[in-house]
Amino acid sequence: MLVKDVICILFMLGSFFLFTTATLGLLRLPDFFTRLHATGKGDTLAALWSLAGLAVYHGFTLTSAKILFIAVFLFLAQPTATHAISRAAFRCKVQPWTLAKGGEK
Amino acid sequence: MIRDSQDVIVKTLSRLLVPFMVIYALYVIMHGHHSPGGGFQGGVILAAGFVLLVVSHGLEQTRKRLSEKAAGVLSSIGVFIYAGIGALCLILGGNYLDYGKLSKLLPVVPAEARSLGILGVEIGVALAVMAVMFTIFLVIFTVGEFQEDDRSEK
Amino acid sequence: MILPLDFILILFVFICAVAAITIKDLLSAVVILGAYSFLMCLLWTEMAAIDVAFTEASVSASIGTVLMIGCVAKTKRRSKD
Amino acid sequence: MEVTLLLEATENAFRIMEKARAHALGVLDTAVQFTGEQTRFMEEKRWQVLFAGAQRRKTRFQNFVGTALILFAFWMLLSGHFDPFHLTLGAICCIITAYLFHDLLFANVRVGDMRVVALRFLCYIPWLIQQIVLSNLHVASVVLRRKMPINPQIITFKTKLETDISSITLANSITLTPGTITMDIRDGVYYVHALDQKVADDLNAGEMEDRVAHIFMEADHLYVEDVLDAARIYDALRV
Amino acid sequence: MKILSLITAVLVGAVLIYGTLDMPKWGDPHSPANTHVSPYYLHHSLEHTATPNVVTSVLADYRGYDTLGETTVIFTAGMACILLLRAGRKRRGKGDV
Amino acid sequence: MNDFFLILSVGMCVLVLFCLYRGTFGPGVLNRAAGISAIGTKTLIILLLMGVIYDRIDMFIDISIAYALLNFIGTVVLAKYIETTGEA
Repeated sequence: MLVKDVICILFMLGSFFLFTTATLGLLRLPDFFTRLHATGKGDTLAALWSLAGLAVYHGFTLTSAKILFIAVFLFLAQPTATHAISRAAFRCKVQPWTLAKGGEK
Repeated sequence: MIRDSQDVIVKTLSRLLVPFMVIYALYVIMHGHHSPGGGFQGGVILAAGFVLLVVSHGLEQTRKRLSEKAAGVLSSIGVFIYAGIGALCLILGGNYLDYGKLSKLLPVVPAEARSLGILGVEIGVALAVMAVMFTIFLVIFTVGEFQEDDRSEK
Repeated sequence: MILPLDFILILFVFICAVAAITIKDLLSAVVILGAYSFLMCLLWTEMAAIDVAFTEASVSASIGTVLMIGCVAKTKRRSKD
Repeated sequence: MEVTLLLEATENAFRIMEKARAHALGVLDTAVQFTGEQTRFMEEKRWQVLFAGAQRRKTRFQNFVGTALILFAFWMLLSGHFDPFHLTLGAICCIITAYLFHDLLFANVRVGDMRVVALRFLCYIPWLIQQIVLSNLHVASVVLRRKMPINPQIITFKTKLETDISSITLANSITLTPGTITMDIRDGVYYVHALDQKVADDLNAGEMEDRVAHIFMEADHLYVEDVLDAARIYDALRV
Repeated sequence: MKILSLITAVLVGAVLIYGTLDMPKWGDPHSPANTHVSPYYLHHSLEHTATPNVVTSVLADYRGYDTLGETTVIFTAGMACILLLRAGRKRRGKGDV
Repeated sequence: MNDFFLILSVGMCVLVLFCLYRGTFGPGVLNRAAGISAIGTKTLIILLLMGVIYDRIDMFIDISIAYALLNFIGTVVLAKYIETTGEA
């Protein structure tokens, strides 16, 4: 068992945990905007961690540089997609769930 | 949909992302020999870059780079490149699309000539696919827009 | 070929296909078709057909969805049956 | 290396042109001493117009070269084949792409020292990643509780950032960090959806905004060196 | 009507699945597709075309006619789209746009 | 190590199932789009994991870059359509 394998396994397990919580949030949270909180953040960081783990596992080559570029693109694109769709919902006057109106979806 | 987006974030992000998307598409086209990909996939990604430009920056900004007329001409040129390479092989004394005969024109061995012929064909396919996809997108999204313009004029 | 992934992905593709044809809202059907194409791409990759997977990815992730949204925009949003 | 060489070359050419202009103006000065003020003014005007055109062409050329070099670096990273054939293909592709999109990558960039901006941005990233990790743990802890302690609300605040690149950096950072999503930007007013009361209070302190302003050198009029100082002075100014 | 179409779809699907039972197994080295032309292409592709990716060499070189036809089909589809969808605009008297 | 990646990708597929629930049954288009974008990210990671399992990650990485670049177009176009028509 090499050191890089251990690092890779740790990164992967962490990212899997984050993916699980993001999915749980997607299922459990009450309305659309709060669900976006779960997916928009959790998936981005989880993807970053798994990409880092794979880059460590693969070693220092051009391919791992490409993997890091995927991470850069994800970090640019994922928040923008989240923002675009939440803005569409906001402009369409989708009512956000609040504690006062609790219970109704 | 053809008008430019009012959103600063989407606009800026697509401004930063479109050149990389286009260079990636060109990479996919040119490196069909060594990695997955080729003319069709690269052409589609190229068209996607232009679509993103239309959606974020509007039709006017895109027309400066690739107008509808140019897209129509490019789609014909793509098919022409493909068929023209085949016909060139026919003229040089081989069968249709037998790229090995291109080595009479180029200073390489026949195997290399076939590789180059494949590259030329891929470029033709990519141009045709890109232009056709972009044209279909524009045609679908402008059909209703012009009707609205008519109504507003009356 | 990885057998467990194969069965799981086929199940998902089946779910997506059934959902896409039974749903009333056509825009939602287009969105679900996007998920169908993702899973289809995974299926191709899993069978080691990389070029086909690449075609599926590039076509359906960008142009396919956009053109279908355009068709929904130019026709009606709700399906009758 | 090549970047600096090319930029230096354009700079040199520009300086030579400027010298020539000064020389010509001196010659003109002696020549029109006898012909009155009016013609001299006209000549000056024409030179200025010519000069502005040259300036625009110079910036366009610099944008073209910068875009082409960045794209070529990206191409080398993607390609992995360093034989002359593939490098030539890459150069051709980069020139075509840079010709098509030369005004996209560098639009609305403030004239400033790019190296300092890049360095500060690199220093900003670890802080951002730390914040993102905290945010994810926060969301995870919210989701894993049996009764989720959420109190969603929409808060608005006005920003002092001017260029669009800095405002999107702020917006994306807000989207990525604890419990907040940027929903809309209208005329510099941010509409932010917050998951929790505490998170909303944190956002109103405005530390992130100061950091972003510090990166893109938009807090220069505050005359501060340190980020924390900037935060304090900005708070003092706001109240 | 819905029931009828469902029954038709299920019947056709059942027939198709029955048809696939007779096919060779996935990746079977003794199936006809894997014994005649495939080994030839796999062995000689690199020396014939100097292209490491066999898929590309098969698509664009050995089966070049197919790809030419494919490109022509796409081109024709684009032209058909332009002709069909642009026709409505001219009728409304805005031919100069 | 291969077994670990295999188990991880199967687990990721199970997560895809939960996202698919939100994608198919979620009320309204917006919830569906959120679920589908979550599926997109997971797909990207599963692709890379499969690349490691088949030991040809240099081949599979191109598809992943394509997804990272293109995944965003569909969401942006959908958002713009919803915004222009005004019905969620």
